[in-house]
Amino acid sequence: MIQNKKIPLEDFLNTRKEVLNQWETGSHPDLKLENAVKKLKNIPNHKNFSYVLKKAKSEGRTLIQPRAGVALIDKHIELLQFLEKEGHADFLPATIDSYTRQNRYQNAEDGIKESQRQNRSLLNGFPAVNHGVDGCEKVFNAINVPLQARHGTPDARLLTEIIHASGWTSNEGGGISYNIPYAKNISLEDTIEYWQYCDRLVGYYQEQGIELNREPFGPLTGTLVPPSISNTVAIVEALLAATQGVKNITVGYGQGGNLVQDVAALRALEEQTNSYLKQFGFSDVFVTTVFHQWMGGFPSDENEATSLIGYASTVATLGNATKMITKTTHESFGIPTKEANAQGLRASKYLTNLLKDQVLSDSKELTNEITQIKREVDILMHAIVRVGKGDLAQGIINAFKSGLIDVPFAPSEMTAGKIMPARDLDGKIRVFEFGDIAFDESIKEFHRNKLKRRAKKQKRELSIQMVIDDIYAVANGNLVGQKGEEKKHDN
Amino acid sequence: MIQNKKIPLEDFLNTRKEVLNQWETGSHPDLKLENAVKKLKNIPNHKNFSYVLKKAKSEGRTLIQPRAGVALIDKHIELLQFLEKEGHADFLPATIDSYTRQNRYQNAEDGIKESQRQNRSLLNGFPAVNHGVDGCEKVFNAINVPLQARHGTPDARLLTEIIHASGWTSNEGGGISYNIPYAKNISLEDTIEYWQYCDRLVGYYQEQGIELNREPFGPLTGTLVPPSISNTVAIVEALLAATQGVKNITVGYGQGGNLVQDVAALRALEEQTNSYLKQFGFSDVFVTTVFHQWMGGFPSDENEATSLIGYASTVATLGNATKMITKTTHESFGIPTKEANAQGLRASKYLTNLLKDQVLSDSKELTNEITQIKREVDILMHAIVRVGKGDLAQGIINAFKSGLIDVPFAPSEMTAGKIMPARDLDGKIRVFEFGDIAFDESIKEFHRNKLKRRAKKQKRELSIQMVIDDIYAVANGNLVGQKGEEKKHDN
Amino acid sequence: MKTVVIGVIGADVHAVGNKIIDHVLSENGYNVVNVGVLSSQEDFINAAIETDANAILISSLYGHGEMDCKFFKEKCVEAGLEDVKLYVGGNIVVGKQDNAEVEEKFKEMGFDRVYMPGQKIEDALTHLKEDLG
Amino acid sequence: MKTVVIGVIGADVHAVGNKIIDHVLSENGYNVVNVGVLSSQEDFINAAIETDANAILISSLYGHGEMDCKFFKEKCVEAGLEDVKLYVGGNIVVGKQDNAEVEEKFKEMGFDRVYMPGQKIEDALTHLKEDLG
Ligand code: B12
Ligand code: B12
Repeated sequence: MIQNKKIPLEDFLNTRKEVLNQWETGSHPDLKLENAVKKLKNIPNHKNFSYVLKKAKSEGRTLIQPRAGVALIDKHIELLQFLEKEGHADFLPATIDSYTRQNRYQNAEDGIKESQRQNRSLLNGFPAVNHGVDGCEKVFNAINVPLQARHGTPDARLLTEIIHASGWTSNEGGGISYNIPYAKNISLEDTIEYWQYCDRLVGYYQEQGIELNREPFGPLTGTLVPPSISNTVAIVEALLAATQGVKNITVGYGQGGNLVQDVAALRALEEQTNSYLKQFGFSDVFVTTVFHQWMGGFPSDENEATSLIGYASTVATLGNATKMITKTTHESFGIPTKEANAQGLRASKYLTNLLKDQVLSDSKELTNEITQIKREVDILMHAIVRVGKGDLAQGIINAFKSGLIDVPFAPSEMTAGKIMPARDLDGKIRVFEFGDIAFDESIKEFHRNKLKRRAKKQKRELSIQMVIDDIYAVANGNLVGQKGEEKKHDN
Repeated sequence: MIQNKKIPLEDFLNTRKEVLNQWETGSHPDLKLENAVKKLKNIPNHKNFSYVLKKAKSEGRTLIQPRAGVALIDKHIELLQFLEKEGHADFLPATIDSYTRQNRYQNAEDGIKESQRQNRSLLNGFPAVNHGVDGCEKVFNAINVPLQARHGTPDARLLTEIIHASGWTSNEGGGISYNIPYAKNISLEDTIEYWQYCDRLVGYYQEQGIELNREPFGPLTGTLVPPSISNTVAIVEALLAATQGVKNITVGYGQGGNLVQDVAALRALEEQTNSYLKQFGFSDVFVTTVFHQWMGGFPSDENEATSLIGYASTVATLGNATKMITKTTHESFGIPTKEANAQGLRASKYLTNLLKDQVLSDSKELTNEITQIKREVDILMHAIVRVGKGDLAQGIINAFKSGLIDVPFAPSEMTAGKIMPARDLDGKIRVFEFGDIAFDESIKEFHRNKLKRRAKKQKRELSIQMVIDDIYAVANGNLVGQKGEEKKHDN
Repeated sequence: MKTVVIGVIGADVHAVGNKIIDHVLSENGYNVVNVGVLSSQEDFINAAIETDANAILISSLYGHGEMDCKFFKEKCVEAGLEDVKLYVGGNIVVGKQDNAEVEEKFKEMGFDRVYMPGQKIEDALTHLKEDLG
Repeated sequence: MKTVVIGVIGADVHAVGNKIIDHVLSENGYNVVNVGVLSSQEDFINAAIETDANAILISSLYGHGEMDCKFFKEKCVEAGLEDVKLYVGGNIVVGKQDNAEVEEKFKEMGFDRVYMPGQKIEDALTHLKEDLG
């Protein structure tokens, strides 16, 4: 039975042999730990995620990072260099393709071949496992900022081994956040175990004096996720990672749309991650936050998209996030060209820089919202610990099983999928169908009242149609969905 | 000696004869008042500025209006139709060319001819006086939203006659705001008299049951103008207009850059305009506000410009302005193409709509800033009334003469030009050189302290170079100027 | 009552649109058989055979649609489903490509209706009525 | 000490750049004669004659620069100022136009240096040094 305990070195090393056998690139000599350690120790500060994040945090700056990944190494290098030079990206990614995410390395191999043949990327990301340490290191050497793998891989153990051994100093993901939104019927037992492995590797490096950064994936399904739910998942994953020895963690949050709720969520997230880490006995973990620009359906008009990117940047900066993941004007169509990607970065950087001297100051609305989110998170955390009978891993597994915690619109059968969110009158995300979620009656009352007020004002029922309208709304230029949103999208 | 008194009808009609003689188009039969009244009474609500503003105000919406004007009638129509259809503009303008603004109708005529010959606009706006009532009415009939003249004309009497007689239901300007930033050595006595005439015409129409809108030009020089100064000018012009019988006034404010200061300025402006109107005995004037997107030097990169437009839209909407004047990605280069103009509108509209359900909620920072601005405005108003010995027109003339009120960076010799503003640490506009401005010692102390803190943090002197850096800063992506801004503009 | 099979093909986990399609088609009187995300060609075909479906609506959002849909029509014919209408929609190729070209490509592959980014399920309702009666 | 005449030509009231140019050139050791905004060709020429200037720096921001600068060189020559360097800068034409074409147009009109939008006065300092010594 899986537990939230640090994996003993010996067990780890045993599993490691199997992991490195999963695909031929696992046999690269740099995957010998002493070689990898040597390589990682030589990475200069400016290419080290943890270092650059700490510096930004101390300066109160919001740094930016795009999504980007194509099938072929040279094209990926070209793309990243372009984003560094023309987009002024502070961090670079390799967004991993979907076959690799499902460990379908043979499909990925076909995709690489086909991409070579057609001279365009047929994969939606960079197949890092197939390219192996040589390919990944080539990418790393071609750029001047820290590099991170961004994916959505339930079992990312081999991928994680390869990227860190290639000098990549951060890895996105987690046993919950890379399961619930990214899989259908893989158990949480399995994914938590896989990610304990990934974290343990980082813990190992940490023991050798190498501080790598880890980033739980905050936005989950990116679709009307109530802040307390995504924050709870982020905090749990931070605790799981810290247990394996990770010391540099960036917790994430996806823009919801209401300025105050978003800033409240960011502030609650940072404060509660720190306080839960302390409570669980981890006093030396360095925590930063990452804000994801709007993760739901985007407007198709490029000026509207840029405007939304600008608004997201305003929120991230006023909310004092340390990092922001950017979107592009191509978002509603498909993977962006490098030009579109760089343009999104420029639009973003302009505002993170312009507004660097400002934060959203405390108002009653803001402090109330922070209090509300924290109270909900505390209740969820309490329920998780309770049903784990003292073990956090068991707790989160059981909590999902019994629906005490639940994520809306997820593909995974591991979450109940009973919770139903909708926006209140000023666009804050609330819940109207609770399923079995562990909220107490007063919290439920709070949510219900907010939504009743909206239903009354809009003269309509609280129903699934309202939720669909909310899902379509932002692409149409509304935050709070209007009746008949589906008809408005051709503007 | 000019006084703030309603012009007797007879005097007005006498002057009117002279005014209509200034250029041949003044003889058009529709300039007979009874004809104009008939025409204006037939304008449908949706093309009536006052009506549409009132509706927006009651719904709490922020509507948008571009700047736009070219030399030839047909091209101007094409432009406006494009902005209505592709940009979803709520109001349309004719931005008047600079020769017309200086009453150089012969130069404007040459410009029209040359534009016809070269088939492109050589004028920077629409020469409404030369085109006369027929041309102006043709424009009005070609569109479906209210139309306004936007200019910068010290003596706009003939222009005003022509546009209103053509069905245009709003006129921008004022005796101070269309002098100080737009002229060199025309006296305030003269321009206030000219604009009393323009307001009296609107008052005349009002007496016939036709409510036209008037809009003092808020941003003045658009360059680091402290909010209390531009708000004071706006309030004085609202009072001058109300005295002539104007009942629908939109007071304006140009984005300064700091979110809280800008929202505070908007709120203070609306509240104090209303309260001073009441104090001066006008209880039935309908007041709205207009927010101008960033009026200083723009960034040249189009994505950065769109991002700045998005930020401005965020501020306007959170500050609950009833109207917003938009900018474009071409701003730093030259008059925008119709496409660029429509794109600016789309980017703007997207956010005014997305954020319509949100306002910036009260915080200590916000209420302090509102209090500060109001206190400064009260002191300036007090000084104006004092040196006017009871007459507002004399008051503002004398106050400018003695430097009790002063506008920075203005071309006009009618303002002392001694005041010197700079940004404090979070980008709020403060004053470090006061000249003879009527602030009391405690206000000066407040400003000095704020700026001393910045100088200390930036390890530099409070100097003209700091001001120049602040002027260059926004185009470079900074709000608070950094040392050596002039070297950064080629990004 | 007409039966339609819906689902998201390949290694694609985009679930939001799929849930909405399920709801909207059910509301509009179709018998919806939803194979969900991460579905293979076989999952769609088996469901269509089992339920005697009139149409198969494939969603592909993540960009690999072109690869995942290869030879789907042929397999349908093999399985005796030559008369079942085939629809595909979502973000079916990688990146922002020319709509007309993409449509042609998928029509050549044997799809009857091809939907581009921004076209919602609501846009397909009249087509479904036309095609299935 | 070299003398330069600066100002903003025509019906143009953009005063901010002019004030900065005045400050920057003075700081850099020039004797600056500023005719200010709303200045005619004659205002520039008279100031140059009176002060025996080495260069005239015309600003035009508002778009009418092309019309306002017509025959300026010719008038300078007539006034005996053929050796005075002529600079022009700001937003000298209406709209976003091709930089190279605009530069050529103004060079043909007799200007020695032509500055495009975004070029600040600081960018002209080395040129001034080159041209005036
Ligand atoms: C939310 C989202 C996510 C969430 C999904 C959560 C979940 N599990 O559902 C998360 C964050 C997990 C995610 C992950 C990824 N995503 Co994603 N995602 C989106 C996003 C922003 C919105 C999708 C959405 O929910 N829209 C709202 C719903 C209601 O609309 P819809 O899905 O389009 O469906 C409607 C219509 O398309 C239509 N429709 C759909 N199918 C069909 C079929 C027929 C027959 C008909 C008639 C109509 C129809 O009707 C539906 C209902 O109206 C889109 C971009 C966008 N649209 O703005 C990108 C997008 C789809 N994602 C993309 C990618 C690449 C990924 C990732 C690979 C990661 C990455 N590189 O960013 C992974 C893929 C993981 C995987 N294995 O699949 C790309 C696809 C690129 C391409 N095609 O070129 C997009 C377009 C973004 C982009 N421009 O890069 N994503
Ligand atoms: C502030 C501003 C105003 C203020 C001016 C206040 C005042 N009295 O000074 C107000 C609001 C009053 C105004 C009015 C108008 N403006 Co205006 N304004 C601007 C704006 C936003 C900034 C100008 C500025 O102060 N920049 C900061 C200073 C420091 O930079 P600068 O002026 O460019 O000067 C620097 C350089 O250009 C260079 N430089 C300048 N001259 C020279 C000469 C030489 C030889 C050299 C080497 C260098 C050099 O050095 C200077 C210092 O570094 C610009 C657009 C922009 N740049 O973003 C439009 C802009 C100049 N305005 C414009 C227009 C059209 C007008 C109006 C006609 C109204 C309208 N249609 O909007 C009126 C004109 C009135 C008139 N009669 O002149 C247009 C000109 C269009 C064109 N050329 O095609 C612009 C470009 C905006 C646009 N894209 O439409 N404006």
